[in-house]
Amino acid sequence: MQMVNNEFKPKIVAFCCNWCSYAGADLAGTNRLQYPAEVKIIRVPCSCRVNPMFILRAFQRGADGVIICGCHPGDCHYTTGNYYARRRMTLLFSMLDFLGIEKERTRLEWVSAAEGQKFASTMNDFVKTVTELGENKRLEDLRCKK
Amino acid sequence: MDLKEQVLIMSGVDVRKCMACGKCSGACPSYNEMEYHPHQFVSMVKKGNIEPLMKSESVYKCLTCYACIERCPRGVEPAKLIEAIRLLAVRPQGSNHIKADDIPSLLDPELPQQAIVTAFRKYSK
Amino acid sequence: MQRIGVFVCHCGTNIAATVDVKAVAEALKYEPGVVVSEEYQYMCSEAGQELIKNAIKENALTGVVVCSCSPRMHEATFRKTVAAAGLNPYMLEIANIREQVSWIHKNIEEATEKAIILGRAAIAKVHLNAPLTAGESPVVKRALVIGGGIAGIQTALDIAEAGFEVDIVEKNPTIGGKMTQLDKTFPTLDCAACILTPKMVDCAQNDKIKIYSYSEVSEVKGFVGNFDVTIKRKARYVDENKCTGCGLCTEKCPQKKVPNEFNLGLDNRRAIYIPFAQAVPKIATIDADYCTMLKSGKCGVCSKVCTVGAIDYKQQDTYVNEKYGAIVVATGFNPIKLDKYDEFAYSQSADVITSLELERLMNAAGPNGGTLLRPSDKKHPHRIAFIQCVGSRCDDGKGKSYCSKICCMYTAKHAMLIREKYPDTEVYVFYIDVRTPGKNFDEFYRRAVEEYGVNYIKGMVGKVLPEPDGTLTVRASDLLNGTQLNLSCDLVVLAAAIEPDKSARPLATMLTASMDTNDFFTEAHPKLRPVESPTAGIFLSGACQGPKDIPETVSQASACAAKVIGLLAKNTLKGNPCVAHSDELLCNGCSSCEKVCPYGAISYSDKEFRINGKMVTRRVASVNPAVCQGCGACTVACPSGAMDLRGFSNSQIMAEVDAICKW
Amino acid sequence: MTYSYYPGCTLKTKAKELDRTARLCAEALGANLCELDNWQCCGGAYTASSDEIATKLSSVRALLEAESREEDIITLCSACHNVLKRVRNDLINDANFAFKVNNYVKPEKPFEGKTKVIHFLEFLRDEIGFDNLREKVVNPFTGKKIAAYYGCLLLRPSGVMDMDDPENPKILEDFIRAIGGEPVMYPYRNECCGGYVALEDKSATVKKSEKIVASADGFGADIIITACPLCLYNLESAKGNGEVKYFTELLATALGIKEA
Repeated sequence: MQMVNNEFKPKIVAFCCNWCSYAGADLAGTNRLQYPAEVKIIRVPCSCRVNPMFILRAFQRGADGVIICGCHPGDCHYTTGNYYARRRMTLLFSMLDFLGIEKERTRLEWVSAAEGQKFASTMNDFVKTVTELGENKRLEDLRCKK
Repeated sequence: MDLKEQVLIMSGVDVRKCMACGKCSGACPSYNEMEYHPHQFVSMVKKGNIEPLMKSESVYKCLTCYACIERCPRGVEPAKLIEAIRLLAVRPQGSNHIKADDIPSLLDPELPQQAIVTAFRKYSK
Repeated sequence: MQRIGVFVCHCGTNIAATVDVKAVAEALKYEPGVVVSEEYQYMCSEAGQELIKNAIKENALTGVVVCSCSPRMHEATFRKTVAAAGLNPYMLEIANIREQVSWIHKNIEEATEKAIILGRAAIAKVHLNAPLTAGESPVVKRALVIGGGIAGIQTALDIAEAGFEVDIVEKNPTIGGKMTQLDKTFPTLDCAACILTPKMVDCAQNDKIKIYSYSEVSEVKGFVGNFDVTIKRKARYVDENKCTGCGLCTEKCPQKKVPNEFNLGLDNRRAIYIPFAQAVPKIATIDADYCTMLKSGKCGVCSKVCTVGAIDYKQQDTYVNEKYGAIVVATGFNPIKLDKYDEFAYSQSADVITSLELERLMNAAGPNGGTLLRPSDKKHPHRIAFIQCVGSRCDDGKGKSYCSKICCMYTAKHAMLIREKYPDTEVYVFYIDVRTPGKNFDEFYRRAVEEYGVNYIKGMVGKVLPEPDGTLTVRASDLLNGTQLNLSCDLVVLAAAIEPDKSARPLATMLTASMDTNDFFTEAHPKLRPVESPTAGIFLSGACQGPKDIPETVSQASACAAKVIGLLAKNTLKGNPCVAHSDELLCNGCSSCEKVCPYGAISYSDKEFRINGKMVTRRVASVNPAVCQGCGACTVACPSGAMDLRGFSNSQIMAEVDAICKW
Repeated sequence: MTYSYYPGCTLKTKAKELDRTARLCAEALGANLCELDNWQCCGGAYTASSDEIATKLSSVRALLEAESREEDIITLCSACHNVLKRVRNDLINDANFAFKVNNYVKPEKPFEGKTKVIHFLEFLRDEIGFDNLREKVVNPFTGKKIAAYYGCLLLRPSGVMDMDDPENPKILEDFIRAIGGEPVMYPYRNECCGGYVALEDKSATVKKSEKIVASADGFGADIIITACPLCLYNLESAKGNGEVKYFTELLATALGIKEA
C-alpha cells in the first residue's frame, strides 16, 4: 500500500432508512454534531430495501466500509423490515468475512429519528475502525480502476 | 497546567453540568462550619478561582460523606472537587494541615485508630 | 439521455459558509446529461422556485437535481415546483448538502468535495428516474382518538363539529383524564370541573362521537385513510346498556378497602365503583382484583341491589373492529414515581405529598371535602414547603432531563390558594428558577409573591427530615442569603416531574409512530408540523408529545383536529407511487416475495405467455399498488430480479453506489 | 463457606468487640472467616483523585491475595468496606489505574474481578438470608426498639457501593427484624456523624452526632446499632439515652453464643 495510514481516507457508504436513521442523520446535522466527510449516505425506504448486491457492488467499486442503519427492533415503519435486514445482513456479513472482507468493514446499526448523537458517534467509530483496517482490496473489480 | 485544569483532571468533574440549584449545599452536614460551601466550590472552580479555596479551612471541614454527590441532580460531584483542591493544598512540601507532632495534644485515648489514619490521609501528604 | 438541470442552494450562509457552492455548481455542470447548473441564495424561496421553473422551460429539462437541505424538509416543495413547470414530480432528486454536509463538516475543501459527490450521486439516480403517477385510495371518513383527557375530548369535539364521525377510546371507566382530578386551574383560578364537565357531557351527547370507555386499542393495521383498528373492550361486569348510574351498588358493596385511584390512594372506594359523580359514561365498573364474587364466587350483593339487572359476573373482554381514516394519539402524562428521590422522604412520611395529591386534598370532592388537612393526623398545617423540580431537569440517571413545564405555575397557584383560604398558613417555595412564559403567567406568579406573601426561596432542598414531634424539617440552601435553612414545616409538597403514560410506548409500536428517548411522540417537524406524527395519518394531541399545560393542550388539540378534518375532507388520497412492481417475464413464481410482504400486497395468478411462439401458462406475482407501502422487502427476497421498487430501483441505487465510490 | 477476612486496623485495637463477636457469629452460622495473611491498613479513606495510586495499593494487595485464594473478602468496618470496594471498582473499570497499579505491584496474575468485597451485613442478607437467620435466633430482642445507624460510608456513592437504597435503606432494619427487634425509623440514619473530624474538632462531630442520637431517642430507640467503630465512638460521645452497639454484638446475643 502506497498510502500511509494517517493520510488514508476510507470510502464509506451508509444506507439509511428514510424513517428513522436518515432522520437521525438529519438531526445530527441540525445539532451540528461532527462526523467525518468520508461517510456518504444513500437514502432507502427501509433497511430491508438494502439488497446484498448493493453492498457487493460498493466493495467492488472500491468502498472500504459499508454501514446499514435502520429503525430499532420493534420500531420499523413497515413493522418487520429491520428484522429482515438483520437476518440478511448477518448472513451476508459472515459470508463476506469468509471471503476476506473483515467483518469490521460491515456494520448494521439501529438509529432512531431522535438519536442524532448516536448517529454521529456511530459514524465516528465506524470511520475510525475502517481507517485502522486500511484500504480494502478484496473483491475490488480492477476494471473499475482508472 | 493551570490550577483549574489540574482540579478538573484530578477530580474528573464536569463543572459545566452544574445548573446552580444549590442542592449540594442544602444537603451538606458541615455547611455551617464552612467558609466556602459546596456550590461555591463548583462555581469558583468554573471561574478558575482556585487559590482562595486552597487557602480556606473549608477543605478540611468536608467530611467526604458524599451527600452532595448522591443528591446532585446533574451528577456534578462537588465532594470530588473539594478533595482535589485539598490535595493541591497539602501536597507541596511542608503544607501538611496536621503534623505528627500535633497529634498527642489532640488525641483522646478512646478515639479509634481509623480516625487517625483517615485524618492523616486527608490532612497531610 | 436525460436533460438535467442542477440547482445549488446557498441556504443563506447555512450551506454557503462551509460549502463552496459556486465550485459545486461548476463541477456538476460537466456531468453527463447536465445542461444547466446554477446556484442561488434561497432555492426554496419564490424567486428560487421561479428560477427552476424557467430553467426547465428554457432548456427543456427532463430531470432536476436540487442540492439543498434534507429531502425531509423540502422534497415536497420542489416536487410541486417541477410539476408546475410541466415535469413529472418524481423526476426530481435532492442532494442533501446541508444536514449531511455543511452542518457537520468544518473544512470547506472536504465539505465541497462531499457536496459534489452527493450531487453526482443524485444526477446518476435522476438519469434512471421514470415518471411516476400516484394511485388513489378512498378515505374512511371517521377518526379515532386514543385517550379521553382534555386533549382527546377537545380534538373529538372539534372533529365532530366539522361533521365527521369520531370515536374516543379511553382505558379508564370514564373520560376526563387528569383534569378531572384538578381543583382550580391557572392563571384564572376557575374550577377545573366547571370548565371540563360540560365538555365531557358534550362528548356523550354528540351523536357524531362514540365513547369506548374502559377500552384499549389492541391492534392497528392499514395506512393513512384506511386504518383497520381492533379495540379491546375490557370486561367491566356491568351491562352498559342497562346500568343507569344510580350508584346503589357502589354504596352497598361490602368490599370497602380498595385504594381509590381517583384520589391517588388518599382514601378508599368499593370494589364496584363509579370514579366520581360527573363520570362520563356514568356506569359502574367492577374491579376484578378486589371483587369477592369474582375471586371466590361468594357475595353477589351488587347483583341483588341492582334494580335493572345490569350486573353480569360472566362478562368477557370483547373486541370491536372499526375502520378509520385518521388516528389521534392523546395518551397524556403521569407524574413520575418518586422512589428514587427518597431524600425528600416521600415514602417515609405521609405528610410529604405530590402536587397532584394536594389537588385532591384541596378539592371539595376530595377525601377531606376540600379542607386542607395533613394526611397523617388530619390537622391543619401551619407551614407548608413546596419543593420544585423533583425529578425534572435531572442528569443523574434517576429523573428526566427535561423541564416539566407546568410545575412553576401550578405551585404558584397552590401557594396562592392556600394563602387565600388559610391566611395563618405560611407558604415557602424552594425553587431553582421560576419559569413562567405564557400569557398572564408571570403576573400570576408575582401576585403570589406580592399580594399573597408567598415566600420564594432560591435554593434546592437537600433533605426532608421527619421529626419525632410530627413536623418535617426541610433542610435547604438559601442561595441569595448564603445560608443553610432548617425550616420546620407541617406539610411538604413535591412538584414531581411528569412523563408520558406507560401505554404510549406499545401504542407507538402498533402505530409505527416514532418516539423520542423520553417516550414522547415525535412530531413531523418541531416547528412547522407540530401536531402530526411523521407517520402519515397519525396525529398528536396534548402531553403525549411533550409537557403541556391546559391552555396549550387545548390549542394543540384544536390544531390537531384541524389537520384531521383536512384529511377527512378529502374523498381520495394520492398514494405513494414508490411501490413495488413485478416483471412478469422474469418472475418464476416462487412466492418468496409474497411471504415477506407485511401488507399482503402481493398475489399470484396464472397467466399465459407467448414464449418461442408457443403459449405457456406460468404462475406470476403481481403487486396491488393501493396496498403496497413501498418498503422493498420483496425486492431483496426475489431470487430472479423480477421484483423492483419504483423510485428506489435496483439500478438507481446501484448508480448512486457507483457515483459515491467512483474515486 | 470460607471467606477471606479483612479486619482492618481498628478491629485489632479499639474495636476488638466487633472483631470478636463477628467471628463468633460467623462460626455459629457455619462460615469460615480466614484472615488475610498480609493485610495492611486501608488508610481509612478512599482518595477520589485520578492521580492517587499509592494510597490504594494496600487494598489492591488484599484483593490480589483473596483472588489467589479464590475467595471473596468479608469486611466489617464501614471505612474498610468503602475503600476496598471502591478500589476493586477502579481496578475493573479504570484501565489507566489498573495499568499503573500492575506496573507497580507486578502481580503474578492481574486482578480479574472474581473476588468480591462483601460486607458482613450483605453476607447475612445474601448468603445466609434473613429468614434463615430468624430461625437460628434463640434470644430474640422482642419488644426492643432498635435504631439502625448507617452513616455515609456503607451507602455512598450508591453507584459503586450498591448495598441498598442510599436514601431509604433497609438492610439493617431487616436485620433488626430478623433478631426479633423492632426497627426505629428516623431520618438521621444516613446522615454523617462527622467521622474523622473528631480528631481535630471534636465539638463539630459531637454536634452532628447529638442530632443523630436525639432523633433516634425521639423516636423511642432503646439501642442504636452500627457497623463502624468511628460512628460508634462519635455517637457515644453524644451521650444519648440508649446504648450504642455493634450490630454483631446483638447478633451474638440473639444467636445465644455463650462467650458473647
